Amino acid sequence: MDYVQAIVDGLLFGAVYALIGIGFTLIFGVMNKINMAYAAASFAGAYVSLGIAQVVGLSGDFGLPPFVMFLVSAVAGGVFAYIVYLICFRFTPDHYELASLMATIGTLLMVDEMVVQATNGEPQNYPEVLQGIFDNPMLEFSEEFAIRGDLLTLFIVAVIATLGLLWVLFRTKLGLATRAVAQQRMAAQLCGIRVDRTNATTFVIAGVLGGLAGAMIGAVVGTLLQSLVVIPLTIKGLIVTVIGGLGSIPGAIVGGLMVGAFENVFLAIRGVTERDMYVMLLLFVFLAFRPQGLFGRVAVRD
Amino acid sequence: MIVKRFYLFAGAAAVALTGVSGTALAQKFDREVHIAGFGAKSGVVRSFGVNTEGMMRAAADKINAGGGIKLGDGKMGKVVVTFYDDRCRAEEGISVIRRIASGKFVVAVGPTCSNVAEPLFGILQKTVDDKSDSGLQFPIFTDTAIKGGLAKISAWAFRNVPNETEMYKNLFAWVKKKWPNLKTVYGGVEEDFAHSRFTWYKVMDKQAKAAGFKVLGRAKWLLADTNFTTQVRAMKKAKADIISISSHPFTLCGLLKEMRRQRVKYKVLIGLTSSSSMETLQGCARQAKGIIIPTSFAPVTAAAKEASAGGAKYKASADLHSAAAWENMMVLKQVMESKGVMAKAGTIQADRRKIRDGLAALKNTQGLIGSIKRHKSGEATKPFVYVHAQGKEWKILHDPNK
Amino acid sequence: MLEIKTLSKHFGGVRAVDELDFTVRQGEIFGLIGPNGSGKSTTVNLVTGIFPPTAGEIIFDGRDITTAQPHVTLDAGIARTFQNIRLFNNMTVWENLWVAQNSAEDKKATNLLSRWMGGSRKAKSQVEEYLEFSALADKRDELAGNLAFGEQRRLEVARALAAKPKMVLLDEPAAGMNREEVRALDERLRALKARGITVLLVEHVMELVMEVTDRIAVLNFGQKIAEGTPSEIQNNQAVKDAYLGTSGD
Amino acid sequence: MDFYFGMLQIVGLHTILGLSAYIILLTGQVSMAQAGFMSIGAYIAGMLTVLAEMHLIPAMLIGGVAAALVACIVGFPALRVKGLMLVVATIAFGEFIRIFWFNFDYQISRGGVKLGPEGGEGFKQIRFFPENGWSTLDVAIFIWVVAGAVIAAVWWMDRSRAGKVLRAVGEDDLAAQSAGINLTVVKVSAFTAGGFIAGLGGSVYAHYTTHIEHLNFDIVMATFAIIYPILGGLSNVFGTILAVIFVQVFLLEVLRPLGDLRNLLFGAMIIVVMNFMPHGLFSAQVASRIKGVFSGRKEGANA
Repeated sequence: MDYVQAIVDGLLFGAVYALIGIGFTLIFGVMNKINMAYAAASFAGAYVSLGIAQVVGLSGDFGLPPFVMFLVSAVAGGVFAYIVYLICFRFTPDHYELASLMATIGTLLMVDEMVVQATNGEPQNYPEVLQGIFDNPMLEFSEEFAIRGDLLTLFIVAVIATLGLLWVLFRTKLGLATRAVAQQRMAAQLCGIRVDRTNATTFVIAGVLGGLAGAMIGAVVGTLLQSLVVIPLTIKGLIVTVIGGLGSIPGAIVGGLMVGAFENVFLAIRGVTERDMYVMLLLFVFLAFRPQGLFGRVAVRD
Repeated sequence: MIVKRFYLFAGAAAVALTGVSGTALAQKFDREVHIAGFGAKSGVVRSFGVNTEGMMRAAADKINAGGGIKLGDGKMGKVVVTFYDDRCRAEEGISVIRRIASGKFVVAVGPTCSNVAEPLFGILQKTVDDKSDSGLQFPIFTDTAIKGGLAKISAWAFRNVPNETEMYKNLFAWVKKKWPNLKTVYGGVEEDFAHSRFTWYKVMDKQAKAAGFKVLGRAKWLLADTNFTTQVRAMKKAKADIISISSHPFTLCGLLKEMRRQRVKYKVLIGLTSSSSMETLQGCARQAKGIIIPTSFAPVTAAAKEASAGGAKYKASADLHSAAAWENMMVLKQVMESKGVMAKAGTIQADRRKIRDGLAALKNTQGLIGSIKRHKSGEATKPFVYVHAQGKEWKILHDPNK
Repeated sequence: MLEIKTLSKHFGGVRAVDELDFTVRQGEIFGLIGPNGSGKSTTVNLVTGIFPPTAGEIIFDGRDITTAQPHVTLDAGIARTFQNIRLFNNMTVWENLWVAQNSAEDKKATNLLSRWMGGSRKAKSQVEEYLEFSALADKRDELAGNLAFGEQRRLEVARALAAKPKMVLLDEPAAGMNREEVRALDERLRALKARGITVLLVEHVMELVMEVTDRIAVLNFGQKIAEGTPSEIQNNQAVKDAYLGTSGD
Repeated sequence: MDFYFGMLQIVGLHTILGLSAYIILLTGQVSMAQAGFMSIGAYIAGMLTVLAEMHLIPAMLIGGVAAALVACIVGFPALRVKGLMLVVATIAFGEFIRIFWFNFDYQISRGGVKLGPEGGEGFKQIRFFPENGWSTLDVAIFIWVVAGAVIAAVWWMDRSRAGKVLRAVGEDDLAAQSAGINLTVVKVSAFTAGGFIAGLGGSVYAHYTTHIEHLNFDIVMATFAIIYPILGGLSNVFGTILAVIFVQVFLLEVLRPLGDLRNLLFGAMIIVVMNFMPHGLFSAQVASRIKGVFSGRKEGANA
């Protein structure tokens, strides 16, 4: 029963990794590049929503209703993502992927330091709005088995957000253009699709998702602490992306949940100090035996 | 083109630099006594550096307002504080201390991180007058880096940090006496931070056992963890009377929240000295209610209140770490005056030696909440009180000295 | 010299090359033609080991190189050029040739250390000869990326030569060239033949193919539809249909 | 004066670190595992001088070789993944090594004092330099002898055919392979050489700081390793050295009085350089121009 509990806890928390992984994979799918600043910018979105909440809702326990906070965070996430696109991708050379990689690392460091400056590096309380949905923060099924209500909510919202994303990608014209650019950049260009604009849109979509994720993580954890959390989350997000298959959204989701469950089981078995070592090993197993990941395409000819 | 751009950039920086260092000498003082502070003013633990710097400046203001430091030749010296950022990285800390040692500074107060202090003390000369040891000869008087036993690394290193072994020894004995029917302890430790890890394994665990408690186990997590479900589940199963947590406020709050969610029952909750800060109360006042922490600072005396108010002017909050910076400045004034520091350009190495010897010779110093005993090793035993979280503030629970 | 036996390559459901057979004889210039997407470049990539075939065999000089990696096929004596020129653009012309001296013969002539350091003096002097051959002697210190298009094509052929191949595979060397440049290419191809190097020429420019090749194989949809001398091919109905696009239906 | 010698030491150490990434970058691979390789050298050399009481120089060489061996093993799977996948794989590998040291406990007791690495608390008292009476200047000279040797070796390698082979692979690995270059040998060699240099650097680093712990070798250190050669441009070793001087001396030390703003500047600078000079401050074009000035030749029409 212990391990079942560990797996379920891990799966639920894995939704966080999945959300971050989707952001990486979306951008990778369209631009074939990594945006290392993704998680940082997403959390910055959550900080903006917190800042607004602190200014607007001075009295009591934050005056803003939860969905407004999430909305603000999502919008801010989108704006930040667009800025990241401008400073790291729009004007760096297309064929030289190192340039945008380094620029996003620079952005990651800078965003991090900006948040440190704004908050003195101290953790900021984020209203635990998701907990309010359930009377009891834990859904206890038995003495042995219980689920965190807010994590379950996060999980459900993550699933809904992902379905929404898939709908955008597969049922709208915008999504069509995005997929066209992802698959055949040149051909898409010839069909009159403006690649720059599509890229920017993808960034904004990923950023909106990231802002939402940042706010939800804040709400679940109860605190925002950029400089400690973002780099580990970025690493996990990248691992999830690779395990799921670069560019594959279902892959990022399954990969995220899988990594979440896997690490929690190893936490239970081997303890926290070794936990991440096994996550890395899982990645190496994938790289060795299935480098294209769970749902990745096999390399096709150019 | 590129070269030209580079010159422009360098030129701008040079201008910025000269602007920073050119401070005018006030009329009534004859010379300046330069004291360096250093610590993390960027990165995760920026608040440490901000608080230490503020308290040092406030203390310098107080000293200067009282006429400054009386130098060896009867002239008066003005205390000038310069603070350097080391980002809590060992390498940068070493550069900073080398920079300070090559400058006009007679002594340094810092660093704020134990993981910087350890390598830093390592590059100092181990024993005085050991010609074969080429380590740096520069006195450091640490205020914040608290991990146990560091000052014995070098004879040039002194610390005015609470002795956690004493504190927890005392605390566990007191708990045993006060609630004699409590038998068991469950620990919690943030594994990857030098201080919290040391304090669990080398202090809390040992002292709890020494006081006659049975340690049932410990929950472990990392500084960047946000999910504690599995750890808390094990903690709940153990059903310990006392839960003793060695971690910083960031994860302390996460853990306490999870404990509340899972309705972990306990009789007494004990925390790490560093958690007796405002961050804990801001983060999780409700969940932390009643947590008992020994601390070497609380605004209980007039002197302590004055220091708090002084620091507030520089946006620094006085806590058990930064209050020590204030105390250090006062101790340094006393040492410099008694040893007759000259603060002239040519006497700098001699001044440093005088300060080191002065610090080493001290048996007792006056702290903000009582008398501090100084040890040969360079460590101190500071008076402490037990505080517990009540609503939005820390209240004194018990004063072991009374 | 080069025997292709029932060679197939499938990409997912696409049969890029489908049970292909042909043989290139020693010393000849063999043309491989076909409409766009007929599998010519895939064939070159299979022969040079860029990817392994789905089925079939490739025998070169009596040696089975079906699954050999590119550097092994080069070791066996096959060098190549690329359809979209792939030079080392940030290296000079001379350096481009210097790094390409990886023939089995060169490897044998010097020990590992001196090969990594710079190769033998003789090998270096041969670089000069390839420069002469490709009329690039005066550009030797130019970065390859800064060369004109025609020069880059010539440099690619020179780089192939630097590996002392028994056979070169030229993937559309005349693409984008004007009439005059094509004529110069024609001459250089004959010069290659004169040196005893077998040539497999994949080409679109019919003039050149018909002029210079000894024999030709024609591909369509990954299959060979004809093989023969230039004049035979010119009169082949299936080839005409393929090029006019009638056989596809 | 000590301060300047200390600066020299830091610049030397980071130059070694930067060059270890430089060699691997030449083959077009981005290794974010350099901090990990460095930690192997650091821990092993530290254990040899502290626990086995060996002299630093053999300890350093052994540390370098150990790091090279591990790097060589990493090099093989690294062949299977390219480009950005390799970035992720090497980040993961670097973290793996770091977490290994986090869990690594091996202490012996000597004269009542426990020595050796102690898991999360790190490895303290690596005091070879002060115990043997080396002054700051001596240490600076020693570091620069090592750094100088590394610079000379990499510079010489860069000019030799080996350097061109690495560059050929970096520019177009398919073309390089088709020109007869064995990618496995070249890429794995580059990783091994990079690992050896990082291991050397780490060995000296451990003795420089006297106390190491797993957090010293985190992703920030790994980022530094690749930032130097990329900022400096990959045209030759001097770009990397210039970048180290720029970052360590100017950005970190000269600007230290700016305090908290430095790190903002650091991030901003990377972004600016990557936008305006994506091939580094000292790119192939600039390098060939400078070369032209020195050899008195006129610039080529296209240069």
